[in-house]
Parts: sequence; structure tokens; C-alpha cells
Amino acid sequence: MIDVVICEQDFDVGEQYAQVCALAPRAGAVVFFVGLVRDLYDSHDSSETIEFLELEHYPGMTESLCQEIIDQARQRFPFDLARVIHRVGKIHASEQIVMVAVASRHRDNAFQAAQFIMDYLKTRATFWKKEVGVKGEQWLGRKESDLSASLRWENNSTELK
Amino acid sequence: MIDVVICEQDFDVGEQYAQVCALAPRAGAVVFFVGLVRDLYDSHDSSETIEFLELEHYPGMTESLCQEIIDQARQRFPFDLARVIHRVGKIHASEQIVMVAVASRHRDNAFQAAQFIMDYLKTRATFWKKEVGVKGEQWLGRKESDLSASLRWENNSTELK
Amino acid sequence: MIKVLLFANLRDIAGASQIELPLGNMVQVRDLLADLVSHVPGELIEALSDESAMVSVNQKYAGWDAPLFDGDEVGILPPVSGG
Amino acid sequence: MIKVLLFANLRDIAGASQIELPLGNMVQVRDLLADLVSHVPGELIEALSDESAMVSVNQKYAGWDAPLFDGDEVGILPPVSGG
Repeated sequence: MIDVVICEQDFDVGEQYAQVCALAPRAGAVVFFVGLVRDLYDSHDSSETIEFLELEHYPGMTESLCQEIIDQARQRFPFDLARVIHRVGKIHASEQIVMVAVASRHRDNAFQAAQFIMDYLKTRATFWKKEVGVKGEQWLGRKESDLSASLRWENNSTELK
Repeated sequence: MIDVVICEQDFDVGEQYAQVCALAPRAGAVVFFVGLVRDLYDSHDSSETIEFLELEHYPGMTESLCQEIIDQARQRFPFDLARVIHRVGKIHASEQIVMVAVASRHRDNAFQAAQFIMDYLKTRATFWKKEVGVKGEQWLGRKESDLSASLRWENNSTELK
Repeated sequence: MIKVLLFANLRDIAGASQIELPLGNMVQVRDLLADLVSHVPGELIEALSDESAMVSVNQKYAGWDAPLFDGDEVGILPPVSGG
Repeated sequence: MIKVLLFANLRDIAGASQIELPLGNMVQVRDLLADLVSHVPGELIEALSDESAMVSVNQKYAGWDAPLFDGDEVGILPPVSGG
């Protein structure tokens, strides 16, 4: 199973779950995170709805970065298996955009690793997102909340045990 | 959708995921936790394998407790929808035993709520587990690691933001 | 009457999942636990104290000082181990 | 030659996703960024400084003092927004 998949096609969570379980037969805990496109603009404080996101990335560099993030997570929170799927291209409101799956012996590592991977993916992986809708087009910048979520892993004193 | 299901039958994660997404159309983040029966005895420091778990519960009280736990989680980490499925009866090694699903606007609440629900479910919900295998039968007690995982939520100073 | 429910290892030791006791002079949960001694094997009492069992009254966790009324359902709950 | 890749809003402003520059006297990434000024619209330079873009050399994040060699691929990366 490939750890990192960047693709335009949608993915089937049930199928991914079955694959993860089959490949991690000793796991006692499986955590799945799925990110979906929200229908409201992130870039405006508005109730206007977006039509779709346009996602691009840096082919080659993105895959390496995602693999690095998985490897870093594994060192901190040992697990049996992790998988990242991230879509690119045109993704409509309420469609799936990203999946992180982690299978481990115990639940704490699975939860922590999945969060770590998501936080780092948001702030380090070379994806760019453009919102398209009634308010026009707008490239999104990095969010403060994602930055601080990512920074908490640098500060061991606030880390959940 | 019923928030809490205690049953003998197995559940289909893909189907559950589809239901959760359909019922929480504004969610941007979905977290699934699935607990599986590990094949090793928890009660001995051994490499002996178990054959199955026998799970019983206190019908009525368990459902109320699980619902209370969901309600507490919702107050701390607002989400759109949460669901708990917990199996009882005879469950063999590597089968699914418990599922917690949370759908919310942003990922942090989904992760936190799912962990909170699992930690409280482990230490407060009236389930009892008996390991059956080559080493005979043994009722399991509450684990120290589960207790401390649960206690961290009482201490706000160590809580992840 | 008080309906007493026993679970898991406590039920195995007691050899019964349910015991009916007359309310009699029992006022609090602690009175019931004291009264149980005369109805169940000594090992159960040991298990109860060893394992710091919890108690429920009418399907809610209750302290040993919780009041008892006729018709109450009391659960004697070993440490839980779900999930 | 140095292959410079531009992404997202920086590409839109520059009107090109890829620019080839001769290595010339460039020694470090900072030299390249200075040289870029003469090849791209002024708005791009503004966007670069405003948005604190990151830089990669051969698909790895690099600082402004990273050395440059002929044939390197340099990415000019606006703040990322995946997930």
C-alpha cells in the first residue's frame, strides 16, 4: 500500500478502511480523518457560498513532504500504518478533499499521529487552494489557527500524553 | 440517526461514514475511531493469543451513560453529530468492537470530541470484557492507562487547545 | 423490595445475576451492601472491597450514602472495561 | 540555467508557471530573488515580500542563503493552504 496518494479522483472511505485493516492486522485502533469542502467562503467573514475549490500542488515535492510528515509522526507516536490521500483539481462544496488514516496498537498513538499529520500537512505540504463562487476567485493563505495547531507539537510542555 | 447503538451485530464503517456525512452536510471534518479486538491477552504480559472476548453490559444504563458522554463532549467541543456503536456478546480477535464518529465544522473539535468520548466510554460506560483463549477465561479490570487518559480532561491546564 | 443486579465477575462469584432483598430497615446504599453479606458468598464481599466496585441506583451512579426506596434497582458494578 | 517554478497567486501575477534564468553570477537563493525583479512584474515582488513566500531548491525547503548550482530547480512557494 502506498502511504501517500495525490490525485484528482475521489476516494472511497469504506474501501480505504478495509485496506488499512487488512494491512495492519495487529492494530487495535484505527483513526480516520476526512476533510470535506465546506460550502462557505473561508476567506471572507460572510455567509456567501462557494461553488468549488481549485487545488494545485508541487508534484514531487508534495509527495516527499507528506512522506516526511508520516515518518516524523511515526517516530513520535509509533503506529503500524498511516495513509494520506489528498485530492487536487476542482473539488465542489461538500466533496472529500483529504483523508488521513492511522492504524496502531493503542488508540492514543492513532489519534495523536493522525492529528500531527493533519496539522503538519496543513502548514508544510505544498498545496494551494483557490475558492471560486459568487464572490469570485480568491487564493487562500495559511490560516492562523492552522499555524498555531502546528506549533503546539514543537512545544513538548503542552503536548498531551 | 440514533446517537448510541449497543448491539451484537457487526457494523459497516463505510456505511456509517456515508450516513454521518449525509446527516452532517455542513461538516468540514469527520473523525472515525474504530477499536478492534487485539489477538493478545491484555491481562497477562504474555504473547499468548486470545480466541475471543465476551462482552456484557448493563442494558439501559449503558445507553444513558453513552448519551451523557456525547452530551458532555458536545458542550466542550461543539460538533454537528456524534455516533457511538459498541458491540456486546462474543467478539473474536481482529473483529470490530467499538466505533466513535464525530462530524464538525473544524477538525480540532472533531478530534478532541472523539478522544473525549472514547476516554470516558472506557472508564465510565458499564461494559465488562472477558478474555477467552488458551490461557483460560479472565474478566478484565479497568486499565491504568485508560484512567489517566480520562483524568486529563479534568485538568484544563494540560488540555490541548 | 430492592432489586440487586450483579455483573461480570461479581455475578460469576455470586452465582446469580439478580437478587431481591426486602427494603426492611435499609435507608442508604451502605445498608444494602452490609445486608448483602448474609445473602452471598464471602468471596463476593472480598471482591467488592478489593475491586472498588461502583454502585448504581435506578441506573445512575450513586454513592454509598445514596438513599434507598422500595422498588429501587441497585447495580453492583465491577470496574468497567469497555471499548 | 536555473528553472524557477511559480505557484498559485504568484504564478497568476507573473503570468508564467516557469521561468528559466541563466546561473550567471548567482551564488545563493537571495541572488536569484534579486535577479527575478528584472524578469517579472513589480507586483510579484510585492506579493513575494508581503506574503513571506518560502523557497525550495530541488524540491526541498531552502533558506535564502542556500547555494545555487547550474540545473537547480527553484520553487517560489506562496503560503500553503492544503487539507
